[in-house]
Amino acid sequence: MKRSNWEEYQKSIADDKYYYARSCIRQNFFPGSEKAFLDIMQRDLGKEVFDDPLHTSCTGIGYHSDIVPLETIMTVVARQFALMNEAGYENFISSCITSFGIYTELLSTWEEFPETEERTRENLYKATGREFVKPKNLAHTSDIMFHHRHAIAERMTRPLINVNTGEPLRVVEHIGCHYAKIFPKKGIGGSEFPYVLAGMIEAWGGEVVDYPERRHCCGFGFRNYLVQANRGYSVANSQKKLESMAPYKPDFIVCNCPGCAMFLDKWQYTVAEMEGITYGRGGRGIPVLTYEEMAGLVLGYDPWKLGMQMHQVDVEPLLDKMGVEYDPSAKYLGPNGKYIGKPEPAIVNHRSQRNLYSIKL
Amino acid sequence: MTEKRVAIIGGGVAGMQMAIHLKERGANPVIIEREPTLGGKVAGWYVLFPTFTPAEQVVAPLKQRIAELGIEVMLDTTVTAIAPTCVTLQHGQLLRCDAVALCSGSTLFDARIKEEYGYGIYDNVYTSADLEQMMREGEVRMANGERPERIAILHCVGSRDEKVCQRHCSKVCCVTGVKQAIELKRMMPQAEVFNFYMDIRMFGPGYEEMYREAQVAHNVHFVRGRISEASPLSEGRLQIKAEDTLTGRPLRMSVDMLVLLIGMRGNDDNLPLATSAGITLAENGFFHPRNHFLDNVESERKGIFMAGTCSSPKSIGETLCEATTAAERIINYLNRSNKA
Amino acid sequence: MASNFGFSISKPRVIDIDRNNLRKSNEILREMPELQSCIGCGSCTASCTAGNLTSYNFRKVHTLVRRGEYVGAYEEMNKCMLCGKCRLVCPRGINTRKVAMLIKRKLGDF
Amino acid sequence: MSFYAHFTLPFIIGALAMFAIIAYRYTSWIVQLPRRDKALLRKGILSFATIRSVWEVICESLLHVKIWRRDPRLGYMHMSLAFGWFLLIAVGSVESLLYTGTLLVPLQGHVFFRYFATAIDKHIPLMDNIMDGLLLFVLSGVALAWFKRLRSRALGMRRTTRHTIGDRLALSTLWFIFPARLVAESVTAAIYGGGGFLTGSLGALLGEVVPASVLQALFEPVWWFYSSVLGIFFVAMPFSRYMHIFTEIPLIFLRNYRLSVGDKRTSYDNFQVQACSRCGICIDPCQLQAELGLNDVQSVYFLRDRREHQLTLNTAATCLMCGRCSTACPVGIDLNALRLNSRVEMRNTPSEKRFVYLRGLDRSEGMGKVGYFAGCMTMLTPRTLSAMQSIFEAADEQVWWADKSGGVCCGRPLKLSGERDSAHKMVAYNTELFRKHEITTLVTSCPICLRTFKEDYNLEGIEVLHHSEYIARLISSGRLRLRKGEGAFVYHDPCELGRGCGIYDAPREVISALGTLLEAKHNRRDALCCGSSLANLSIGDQAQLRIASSLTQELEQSGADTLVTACPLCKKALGRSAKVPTRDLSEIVAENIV
Repeated sequence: MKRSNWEEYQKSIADDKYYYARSCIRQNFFPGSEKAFLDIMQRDLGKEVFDDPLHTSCTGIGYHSDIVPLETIMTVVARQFALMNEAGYENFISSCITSFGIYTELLSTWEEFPETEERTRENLYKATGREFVKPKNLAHTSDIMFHHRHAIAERMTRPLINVNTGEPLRVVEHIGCHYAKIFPKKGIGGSEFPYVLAGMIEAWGGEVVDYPERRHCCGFGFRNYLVQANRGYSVANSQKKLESMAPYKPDFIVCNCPGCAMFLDKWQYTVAEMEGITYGRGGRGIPVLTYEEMAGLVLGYDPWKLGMQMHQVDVEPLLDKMGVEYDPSAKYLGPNGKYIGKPEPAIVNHRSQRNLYSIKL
Repeated sequence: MTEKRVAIIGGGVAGMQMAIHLKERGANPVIIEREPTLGGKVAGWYVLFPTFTPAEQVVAPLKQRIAELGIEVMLDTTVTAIAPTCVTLQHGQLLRCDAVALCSGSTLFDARIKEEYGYGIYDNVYTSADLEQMMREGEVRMANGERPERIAILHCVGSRDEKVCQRHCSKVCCVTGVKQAIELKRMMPQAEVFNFYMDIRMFGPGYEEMYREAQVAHNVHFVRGRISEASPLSEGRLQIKAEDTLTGRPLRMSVDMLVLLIGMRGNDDNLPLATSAGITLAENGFFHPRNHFLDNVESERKGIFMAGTCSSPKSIGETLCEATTAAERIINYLNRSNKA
Repeated sequence: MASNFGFSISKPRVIDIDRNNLRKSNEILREMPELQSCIGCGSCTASCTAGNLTSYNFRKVHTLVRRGEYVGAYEEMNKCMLCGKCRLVCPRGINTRKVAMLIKRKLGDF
Repeated sequence: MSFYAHFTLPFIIGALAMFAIIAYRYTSWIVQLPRRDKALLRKGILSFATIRSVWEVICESLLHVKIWRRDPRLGYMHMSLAFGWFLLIAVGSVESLLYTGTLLVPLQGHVFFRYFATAIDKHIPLMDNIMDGLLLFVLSGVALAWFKRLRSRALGMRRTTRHTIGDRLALSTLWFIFPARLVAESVTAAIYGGGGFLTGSLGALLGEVVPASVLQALFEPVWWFYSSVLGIFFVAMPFSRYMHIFTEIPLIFLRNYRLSVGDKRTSYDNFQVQACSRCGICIDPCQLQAELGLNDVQSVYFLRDRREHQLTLNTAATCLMCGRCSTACPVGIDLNALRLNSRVEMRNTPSEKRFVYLRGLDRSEGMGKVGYFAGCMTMLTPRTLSAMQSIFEAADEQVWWADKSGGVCCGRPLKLSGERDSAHKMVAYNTELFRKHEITTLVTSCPICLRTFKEDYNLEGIEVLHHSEYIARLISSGRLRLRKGEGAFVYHDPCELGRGCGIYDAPREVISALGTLLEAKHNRRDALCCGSSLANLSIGDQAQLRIASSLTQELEQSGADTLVTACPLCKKALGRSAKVPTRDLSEIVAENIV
């Protein structure tokens, strides 16, 4: 494939001094990832990232579920910007694709319809007495990681290479719809040839696997998964992606978006339970990593410190391939040494296996 | 009459046909061609619908006649401005004349703009023009040199598509798609050919019959629905998605080769030429005639004529016919201005 | 499988040409190549006696069968009364009654 | 005296084998008859039907009157072989009685009498001449048969049937039987004298030309040859088309006892199938042969394939079931019914789950004791529908419209395609609908519906009429007055209406009340099919068009200014290629109501 198209989609990314906005989902499901981001940026790369305890959810999930009205979310977002201003930052970075989409959408809305920005200012002032200045630079945290990928590569101790074969690991990436499908120009590589994760994978020695449903939605869909009866549709989308990637035998999936990482991981357990199908090797699922976990691993972080025991698809096969040393007995122990609980595994090795979806390759 | 000079812009089949007629009627035509050879788009084609006549059988006799009549031809020459009595060439040279004929043809749509089809990105995505070239070279092969077993042909790439500013129908792609499907089946009877179409527009004599032949005699599958995207599979194969609108269901399949039937668009220099001549362009970027009925080969300005696909997508037969008509009109015009 | 999740996974509606077994479809087309000349005008369905009384859509059923989607096609075709009106109106001159009988034969009868 | 010689063995064995096989077959077929048919058989056997059957056997099995009517030359050929041979046997017994004075002459004694007569010193020249005359009669038939093989057209037939190997054996031996007899008897006469005008004269000639020693040496072999040819023929016969020689006889009886071919195969079908003489008369009237050149689907081939258990779906399906072959068949085999039950056997499937959507459906409108069932196809000829409406209004008839806004098919198309069980669903549905609305008369514009209403529905108490009959009745009862004009109409008999239901006169009466009635070259029982028959399950559109075009041409040759028919399918078919207007009978009636 002649792949240089991503180069048409570039954006400016600030080098340092970031105001950090967290993700609701990640704080609950992958808290290690956000911690890893801060550690990598601050400790490994020496960047200044401000993790403000005052900031809140962007309310994007509520917004996309028709619970939070547009005016409300605009006010909430304006407050985040005001907090950033008050903290003395101008580069706003978001740890969540939904939030990134929201921030991008609202900034564009304000640009197209200045009167809405004015109203938001009034609302914010009435509600909190704060005023705001729009960020000078808005980026997703993966953009930052992409931006510094070569710096990370320099400090890399465990490249994305199978230590047994010396071959690059085969990695499937999923950028999340709201990263570039709403505003393709705001995502590196656009929506058709996303490069933000691919760039990291390539920089760190892995091989990006292109597969037919690469651009398909993970099925998150907000209302679709929030209503239990509709979840079958949500799972069906993940399943479609998994079926499509399975023939390429990826070593792991790396996700950009909190929801995608959660679903591609957890729906594998659901599908295994409901249909007795898994998509990885040896009756196991395909490990799903966040890009911070991927970065943490290549930089030699302890997988349990990265929170990888929270995954429903076991990551050990991947760790073994990468030659990561880990303590199996410490997997489900917290920093205080206490048992933290254990997710059901996405394994169907006690069940009969249906043949994998095999297309004519 | 002999000193009456007609500048013909473009040496495709329209320009050549017109030049021959003008010369035979006593005028002195000069063909100004941007490319290093005469023949235009047709010279790159393999065979022509609906009779599967080799394109060479149309181009070669015209070229031969041009040579026999000693018609003046300026190759590698670009026109930058026109007026009824004068044509400006690339380096500002002026060419005096008594009438100007636009036979500048059209531009094939750049399939790369429809990025989702992967032209220029995936190996086995070709345009209809690429396929003609492959057929001229004698065989249709995938990038890895193997014979394709399943080929999808997508109609309306760069036609009837607001998203790429091509509202108009390019008219001849449908029949080209059917023709190419038949050629592919003749070359490779075991291959499966799927044509994805929005409407099938078989406007000319024998076209509908050809469409039916493709369906019945060659088992070409016609699926009504536009391909939404092409994605890569291993070994250069592609997965395509469309809606089979006749069943109301999404459809997906893998193919070895995807052929894009690219449409025609107005040349980029139509606008500067029109501006220099003081004439207007049609909304779709083609030249438009003074009116579509009685003066359909004349521009809004006296002394500037047009023929062929510079004024709208056309078949080769129609183009030749227009060139003849325009020549006739030019002769009348020259005679009148002579008397005046 | 055992677990009750309170929902079931939606099955894809997509016609997957790679996954579908086209053997019967190819047999049908070999026996009646004229079926490929269908231009989807819908005259058959519009005139259909059974279609007037039910949601039976002859055009759609045979199109799906040609794409290798056989599920339910036999049952649908069995709604046909073979009255032959569709044959009389088909602008492509397809022997639609034979199509109905052929599909029934290939997909179920014998 | 002894009537035994070694050479008679082939004959005796052959004859015994043949009679045993035939007896076994007929007995088992009779035994396997369904109970209903057996009852008919018991009832019929002591009735007048038996006498009528005897007469029919004489006319058809011996004299071949029907074939005579069709073509005297072909008739003579069949008669000379059948009746001539019969007389040879009958008169032969008289001959042996007169010569020996006893009736106790065994079979071979009659057949080879001239051989055994050499031991009797007695001559009855009259008898010899009669026997020679009969031999000549049969030989003339054989000669014609030979001639027919060479040039069938000369015998009024364009094509003859193709033969299987078994047939060839029987056919070849049959050809040799009588010439062999002539040679044997002539050689005998040459040596021992005697013989009539034929064998005697030939014998005398042989005596002069051929040396006596040679004749002596030939004497035994020629009789061996004659006997062997007969023996082979007898053994081959039950396995060849010549089985029809005997089978036609029980068929005539059973038919007269009113046994019939149903939509299920029974052992009676065997009599029908085996009675086919493969004369091939059915080939000529077949339009699939004449227009399309199809030459392996006609009834004679269908019966052959069915008899040989090699019937394919294609052969069974490729037929318009127009009935022209049945009309022509000299043996009166019920060809359409046989083909239909073959189709049922091949295509019928249980239909419990089908057509559940019919339950509770009623889209009829209007009130009245007269029900009008337009039929599916009539929906595509709405002029017929509106014409019928005007006719009903003019006659002041209260009408219940069964299917004005789309009804349920009559079921005949399904039946014709072999889906009997599904057809029954339609039959049950429509019957219930008619009963529910308590109609007493049912008028239909579609002969296909008409036929199934008459044949497959139990509509006791409801009179079923085609609209042509209904209109004719309105005219004769004075309820409908028509203006007689200058129009010249040629009427095309739809197959299902004419040959199917026997309605030929009603439409003609109606036309005569309107204008001039013209006839096509083929009309009434002989009328051509329009090619659109729903019984055709396989031939394509262009083929149908060819059949229709040739019919249209024939109709137009009558010089009419309008083609008239009384079937929506025929109208559509003719209209495709007609140069003059094609109208349904009802249309021209409605236009001329006073």
